Amino acid sequence: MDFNEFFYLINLTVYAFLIGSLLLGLHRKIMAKIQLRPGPPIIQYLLHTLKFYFKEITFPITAGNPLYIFMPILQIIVWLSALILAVKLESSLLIIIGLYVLQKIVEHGCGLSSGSPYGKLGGVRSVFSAAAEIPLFAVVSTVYIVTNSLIISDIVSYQQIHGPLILKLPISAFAFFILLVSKAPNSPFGIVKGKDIVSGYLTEHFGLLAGLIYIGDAIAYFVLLWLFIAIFLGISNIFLALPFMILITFIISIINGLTPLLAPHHSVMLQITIAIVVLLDLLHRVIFL
Amino acid sequence: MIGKIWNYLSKPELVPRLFAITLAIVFIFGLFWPIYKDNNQLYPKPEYHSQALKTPLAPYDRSIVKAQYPQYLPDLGKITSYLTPIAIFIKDRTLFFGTTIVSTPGGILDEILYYTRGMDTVLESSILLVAFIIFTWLYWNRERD
Amino acid sequence: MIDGGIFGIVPFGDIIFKYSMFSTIGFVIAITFTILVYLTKPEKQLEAQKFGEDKLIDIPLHELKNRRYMAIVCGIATAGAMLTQDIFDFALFLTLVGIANIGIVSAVKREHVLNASFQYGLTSIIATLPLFGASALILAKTGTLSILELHHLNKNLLFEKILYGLGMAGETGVAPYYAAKAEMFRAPGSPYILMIHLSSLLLIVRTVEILLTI
Amino acid sequence: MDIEKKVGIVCLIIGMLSFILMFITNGLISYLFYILFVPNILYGVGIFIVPKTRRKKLGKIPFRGY
Repeated sequence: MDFNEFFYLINLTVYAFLIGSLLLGLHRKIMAKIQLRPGPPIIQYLLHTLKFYFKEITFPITAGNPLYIFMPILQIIVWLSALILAVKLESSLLIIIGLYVLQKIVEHGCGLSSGSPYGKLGGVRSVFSAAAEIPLFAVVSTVYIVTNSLIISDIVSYQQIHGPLILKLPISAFAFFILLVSKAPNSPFGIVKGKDIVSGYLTEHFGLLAGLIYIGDAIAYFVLLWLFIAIFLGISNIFLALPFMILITFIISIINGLTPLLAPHHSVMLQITIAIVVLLDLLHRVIFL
Repeated sequence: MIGKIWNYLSKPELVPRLFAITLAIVFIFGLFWPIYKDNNQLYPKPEYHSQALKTPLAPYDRSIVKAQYPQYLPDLGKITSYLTPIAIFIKDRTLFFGTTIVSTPGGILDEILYYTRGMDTVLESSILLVAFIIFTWLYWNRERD
Repeated sequence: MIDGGIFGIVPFGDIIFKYSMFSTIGFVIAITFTILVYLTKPEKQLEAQKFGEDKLIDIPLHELKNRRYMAIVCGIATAGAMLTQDIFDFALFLTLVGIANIGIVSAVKREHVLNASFQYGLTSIIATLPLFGASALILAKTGTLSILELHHLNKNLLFEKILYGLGMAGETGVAPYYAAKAEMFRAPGSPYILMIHLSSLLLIVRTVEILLTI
Repeated sequence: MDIEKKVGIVCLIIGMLSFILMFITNGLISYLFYILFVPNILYGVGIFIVPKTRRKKLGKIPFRGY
């Protein structure tokens, strides 16, 4: 690697972080407007991250080190590698799904390594809500059957010839969209971070460690939105994708602002129902097409 | 209504039953699925009873060995025919060596070292080993609080 | 194209370990977590008492050693399952992970945890039937077990694939059957229990890759 | 020196090492060092600019009873 590439990577990372955090701020603003509140400014998420980054920190005596410290670092590692593999290298979709799966490990590890009962409950719920991945695998398989490749650049070039995949695979696109909804804050599926268990897995990660997790979350939001746009709309340029990202954030925040938080069992079972629908769609495509 | 069904389905006790029911339904569909045998097998079986009283390693004698990847073929012959000295000693004296208890994998006949699928044999025995470790630990610590 | 380029191959006779981009990343993750689990001290759980002060629960040494050993076995098996290019071998790795998962929680003396792990054990025992049955059917139908060979054969293996996927689902305790597993996670001792989840998630992704390839 | 600072120094060392190795190596390995470099440097730098904790008993976090 030379300096040019290094600066490109740094630029990409900072861009992803800024866009992700601004979109999360926008999300919060729109939700507030829906609920007839003025709401915080759009840069609020950024300010939060900076505030936490400069806060004091001690490790709780109940914590299991070094897992406790490794988890926030892992959060950034996971999403940075997803960013590089997806946006820079346009590599295999399955690898990125595997990295998304590691996000669950972060949630679980954060919750369990602190020893706090609230964190533990968040971790248990995160295990419970792992059902959200099943539609994801079905989506991957359906995309593979249609395009005959899982490399993202191939999928994008397929769509330049045959038109966007969202018209061909509406059910898969819907399932992926539900995933985006469940990843956004205050979503009906957000049982992991529900207010009934304080902050879920984030309860005992405060100060600097919380700042690191917030940075990872912003990058994660950017990467997932980019992935949706690249796979189903066929636009891989990060600047051209920006208006679509704002549009999708708008839709997601309207959904999140109008729906209540589901009970844990119901949230999981609803996702399983979606998974079954997508699997049936996949089976239909395998047998009849 | 739908919430009640969802609540009912999420009990831990129900999990094995649910799984078994799913499996049964899939197996019923499997009855209508064409199942046949391809004649070009990588691991051919000799005719039944064709080896009896002709070779001491009766059911285990693998005289025909094909390799999955032809580029590794030269190494196959040496390792498949490996027997320990004790095994050779017994083999020379009886025709029924292959059917005795000592010849099972892990016994004297060293199928463990046969090269083509060696990794499988290691794994099978380690699964058994792990199961025994769990059992012994539970047995030794059954009185402890 | 699924896995994004091959780096190298380690042959063990008919069974081949392949380093592609996908499997290398999975392998590195599994090994990293195994080392981390070996290094980490377990957390201490704080339990509310009915009378008096809260109690800090520590994991005693004899229990810790057994569980750590099981967690390491689980990690190594996961790392192996990432690389192997043989269907039967992969099924064996899955079974090893399944039994090591039960071993991790079997040392905990709590009734609901043991009950949940018993249910999970039953499921994983049932799941060996479709898993090995599917690999036997594939062997009979195509005459080979190697994934690299099956990739070129282009036979219709839909039913076998569904069976294989079901077997994986039972063995790793995947989503519709997660309820028993979530109960298991209430046991104290974070890094070991983390290993259960990590192994099952990685194996699911790997199974999807295999099912798409063959 | 408390444990937070110790971990910070370790992270700084890992970050610096991967910063150097990033420019020596090529291809995918250099990306690996890049993704190791960013979070480690973030933590390592961050731990030395956060204010010193003003808690009376270090490590006794404020949930139930502590």
